[in-house]
Amino acid sequence: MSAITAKSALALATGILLAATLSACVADEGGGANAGGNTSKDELQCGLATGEPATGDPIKVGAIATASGGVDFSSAPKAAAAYFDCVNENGGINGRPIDYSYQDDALDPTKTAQLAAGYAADDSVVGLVGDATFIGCDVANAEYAKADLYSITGVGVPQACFTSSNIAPVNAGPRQSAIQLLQWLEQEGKADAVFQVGLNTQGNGDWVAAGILEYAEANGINIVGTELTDPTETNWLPLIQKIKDSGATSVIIVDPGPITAAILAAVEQQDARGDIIWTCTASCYDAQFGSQIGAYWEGFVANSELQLVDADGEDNELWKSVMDAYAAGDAPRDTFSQAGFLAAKMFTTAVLELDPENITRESVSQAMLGIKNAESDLLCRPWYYGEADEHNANHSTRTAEITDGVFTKLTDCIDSGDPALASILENEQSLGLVG
Amino acid sequence: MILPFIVAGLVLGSLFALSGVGMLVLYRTTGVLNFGYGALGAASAMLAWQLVELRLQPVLAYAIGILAATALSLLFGFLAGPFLATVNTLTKATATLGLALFILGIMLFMWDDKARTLRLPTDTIGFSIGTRITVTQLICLALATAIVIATSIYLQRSPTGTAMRALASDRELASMLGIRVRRVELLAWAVSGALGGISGLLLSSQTRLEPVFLTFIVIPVLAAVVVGRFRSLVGTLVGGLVIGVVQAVSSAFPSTSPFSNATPFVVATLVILYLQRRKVVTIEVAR
Amino acid sequence: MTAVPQRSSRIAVWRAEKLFTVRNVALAVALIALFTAGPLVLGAYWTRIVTVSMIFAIAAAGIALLYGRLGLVSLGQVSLIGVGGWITLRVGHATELPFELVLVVAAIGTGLIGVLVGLPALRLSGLNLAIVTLMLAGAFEVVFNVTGFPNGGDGFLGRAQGGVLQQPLPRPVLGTTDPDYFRYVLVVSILMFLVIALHLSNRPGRAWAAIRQSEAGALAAGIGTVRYRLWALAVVSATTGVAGGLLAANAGLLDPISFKASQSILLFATVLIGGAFSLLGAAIAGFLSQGLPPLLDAWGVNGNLIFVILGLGMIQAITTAPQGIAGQLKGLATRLRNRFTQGRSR
Amino acid sequence: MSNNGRLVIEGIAIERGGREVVHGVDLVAEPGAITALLGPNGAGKSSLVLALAGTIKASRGSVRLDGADLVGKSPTAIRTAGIATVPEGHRVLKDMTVADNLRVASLLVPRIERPAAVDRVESLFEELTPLRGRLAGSLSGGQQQMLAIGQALVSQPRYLVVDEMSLGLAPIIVRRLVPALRRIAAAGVGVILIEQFTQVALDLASDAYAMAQGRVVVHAPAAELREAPERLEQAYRLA
Repeated sequence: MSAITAKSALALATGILLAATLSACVADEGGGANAGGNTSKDELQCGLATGEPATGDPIKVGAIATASGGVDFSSAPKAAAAYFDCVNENGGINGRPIDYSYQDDALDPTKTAQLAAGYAADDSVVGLVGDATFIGCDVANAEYAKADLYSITGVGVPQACFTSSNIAPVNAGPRQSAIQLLQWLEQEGKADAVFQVGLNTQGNGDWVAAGILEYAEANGINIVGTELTDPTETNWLPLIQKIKDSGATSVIIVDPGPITAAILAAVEQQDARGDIIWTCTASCYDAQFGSQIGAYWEGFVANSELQLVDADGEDNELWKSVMDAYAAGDAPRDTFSQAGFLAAKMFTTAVLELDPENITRESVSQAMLGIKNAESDLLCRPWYYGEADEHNANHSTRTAEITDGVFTKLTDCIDSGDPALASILENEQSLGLVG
Repeated sequence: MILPFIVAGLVLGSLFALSGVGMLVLYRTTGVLNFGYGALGAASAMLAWQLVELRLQPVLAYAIGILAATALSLLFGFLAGPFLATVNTLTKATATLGLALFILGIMLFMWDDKARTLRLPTDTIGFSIGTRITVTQLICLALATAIVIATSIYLQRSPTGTAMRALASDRELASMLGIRVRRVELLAWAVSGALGGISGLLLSSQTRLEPVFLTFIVIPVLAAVVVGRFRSLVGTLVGGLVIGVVQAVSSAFPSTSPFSNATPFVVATLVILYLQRRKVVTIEVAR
Repeated sequence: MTAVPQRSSRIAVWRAEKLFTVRNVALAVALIALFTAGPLVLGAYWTRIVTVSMIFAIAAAGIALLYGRLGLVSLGQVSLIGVGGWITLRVGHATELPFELVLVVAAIGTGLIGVLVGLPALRLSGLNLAIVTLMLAGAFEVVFNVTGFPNGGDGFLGRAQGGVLQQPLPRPVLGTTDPDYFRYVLVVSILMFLVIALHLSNRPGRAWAAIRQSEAGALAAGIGTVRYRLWALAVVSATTGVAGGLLAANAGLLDPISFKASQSILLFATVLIGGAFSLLGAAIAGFLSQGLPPLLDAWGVNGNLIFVILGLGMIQAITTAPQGIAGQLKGLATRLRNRFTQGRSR
Repeated sequence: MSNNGRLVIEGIAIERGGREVVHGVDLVAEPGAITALLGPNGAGKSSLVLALAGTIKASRGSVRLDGADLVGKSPTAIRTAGIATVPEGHRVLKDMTVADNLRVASLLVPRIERPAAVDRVESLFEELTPLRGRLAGSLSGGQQQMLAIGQALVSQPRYLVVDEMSLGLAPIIVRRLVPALRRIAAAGVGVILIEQFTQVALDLASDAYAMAQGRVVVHAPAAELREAPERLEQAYRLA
């Protein structure tokens, strides 16, 4: 009865296992697509681009992001923070640095409301930039509206983020992203029988699904199936079976990246890809996604709500270089990071117009609301804020496909055909926010 | 077409059973029902994934993952064992909730929630018999069955296994008979940790590689142990397989599909209530 | 339970002759101060956090009652908060009843469900009950995900879907603003604590203590163990249902994500750490579960480390400090008082 | 100081539940002889047995065998040193088979000697041989007692401590056990027989001790007490 023999037996077994499978080599993945910039730290054109650190009285800016609790959307505020750091190294807001930090709501709407109330009550917070919340835009907006506080949100996910008076997201949102995939399928003549997959979450998955159905109905597209699953689902067989049975020719997946990856893995395991065109919304558009899902998914299509990460262009280059210089090496280089960066950049531009001695919540709010016609090569169409009860300025997106494990451009901008956007489009024209 | 569901259910069920056997060996030997068991498996899977990402030889990474789970389990047994020996089973189990939270916190701190999949080289090799079966699935089924059988034989035949059974039967008497209680217990912690590590790796490839999810997979695993009435290895194997198959098959029909994930909970609750039907009171004996 | 010393069910606070002790007067003064000045001192952010902490303290008091007084481990209490919240939202949207009445309905409804669930579970004790409640927490997680929470829509589930905006439930008339709602929750929490304290200091409390001491002894003394356990479960479920109602009205909406089985385990851990043998412990537990994470945030500590802290704290509480933080505070108070009186007598 | 292989207990005191229940007991057992330890219920006999086995720790005093003090040693170490204890209530590993029960007990013996050790026990208690495959919990009380004594003997002890051997067993079974104990002692093993009822023990023993209220109240040759049983009654009453 000696533990030592048992332990050595274990070691021996491990050793045998090792030796037996040592022939399985490390797969050569080519290192994924690392979206690196080409500008050195000293030459970054952030804010005033003076090269002098700002030393004045700090300007407090906050954000709320869902960073823990099951999903991590913190790439947006991380990018915003990187850009603000760069601005502070380059003269700040006419000499005043931006004191930026974000809070994690842990995917709990109660906590979102708490954090929003905290920002609303803290008069020194002049504005919110680069938020990324998976929940709770409605409860947060109620607090902001009372306190005249505005947010240039990086990433909004649920419907409420796009129907709020004080929240204006830079991203297009899952509904636009999904509808535009459908439009792309339509253009390509592949929208004969479409199956949509999403999350069964209130004000989010059901809202997107309804959008697809509305667009499909308006344009005579046959949606052969809608499957909304539990966020904790792990058994994808029923889904795959339903997709097979439905005779779908294309599939639109509207799930967070990790869940999409799990679905794709299950499809691969069943070898059920077939001739179906598989697509997903911008939530899986990440530089590493291609290498995550593997070679089986060559030709997989994703929507990108902003410019592709490896594209050229002034702002895209600045974003990549700022990330290289000021963000952690493992901070994601994805659409949402671009959105956070752009939110920070547009905020900086607007606030730089203000008298540095008179930067208050009131003046900043006015400056933010006044943003219109903001052009960027990251966007398809100019972005704007404007006083309104709904904000969805970004409604034109791009499509990419995986080639050699990396997302490459498939189409340039497609304007959204979501019927629910009518009032937004009308506002754009009547208020002169674009064009 | 129900066959793919049955196959998937068998695979998942066999993994529940494999985990369950690890929990059972520990419970029978030490009286500790380890709620932190899922967290051990999760730690093993996450660590292995990280090492593979760092371009380590995958097999070595898996081995290190399993060893890490073994070491963690052993460490907890070493540190907490003397205390646990003095309290009743409920307090023992409650203490392991602390272990679960601790490991989970460390994992969440180290790994955020990015798109991750633990790809085993065997995932893409497969064949079709009405439905596609991958080599990984075969390995899961074969390994689970083999380990259950091997553990049964080990407990039945080997001196240490006999000592473990003696401890499970009557701890005080076993110690009077000269069994080195502490050493046997630590061995049980190690064996259980290793089984947890193996099943964590396989579970993460068959379900999802996510610390919280893998940590709380201990709940359906517990259900398998309950079906085994906290004593029978074969019962646990059967329990795991039945739970896995019922869950998968019920997911095939639209009317039951949304609730299929509740299968383990329902099965376990029914079994516990059935087993307790005649007892009004269970008197806990401090071991 | 060998690890936990037995304590009598006496709660001195609620005996008429002892009502005006120094301690109680101090407690009353502290609560009145919290009521009047709390929101001002705390500021908007912390007012909301403390509001939610008080709500969870009610649920924590239920867990503490079951664990500390009856030796029962229930790992599904957060699910019961969800049940209370569901009923509140459903009834609140469907009727024009004042919120207080809705809370009563939620209390009764949750109490009933708690008893229904508990009825078979009462035959169990120890480990089996812990497992069954954990399984039920898992099952409730699935059910909540399937049904969602009512948000002003139609049908039995009361759930608006597909691009229709969800309607938040209005707050009670007496607590529309955050500071007012803070006071509202404070009063309701005190009421719930009183309900539990009154039970403890009267016949049920004595019966529970007897049952915990010895099941057989209690039976021999003519105490209907099943009846009294059922009563404990009803009280705990009803108060937890009220907590759910308060949580629902706090933001007006609830999300299934807040009621995972893991949350129940976390709350149980905080009760062990706070102290399962006193209401002070429950109050501390409420703060640990809801106030500690933002506090860590404020100190710049990663929010995920809360699991590590609670895990270690729980192990520590089980092994060396069964009375939890509350017990340690009380010990400290006693030592200080002894030192003080000794110093004076010298 | 070797004491010629005697087991010498000196001044053993034991606390249980914060209360001292044994207050300094002295006892000497000879190899190859049977020593009786008598006393009424609650005299502290069983506590002494558990302390001898190492499952509870004596608060003071010593237990010496060949000069080594065994107080505070683990049960395994005590067993290895040659003292095997049979706890009261014919306790066996109920959900294991008879064969497994003996096998567990033999684990302390070097691997090659195990089968022989088990064979010796089976030749002493031949009734057990056909029951090898049965679960120990399904045996009769007498069979369980044989198995329990057998488990102790498998480890080839120098001293065998049997607590309440005859309690709860039919006289016919006790009569079966008596010669077995004699044979064990004749083989050179020192036996300490703890009994509440005196008849059997005094018949078997050469030397006898009686305990009451945690103390030794009588120490005399067994034959003397056999002649004058009233001495025990008196001693108990005085204590």
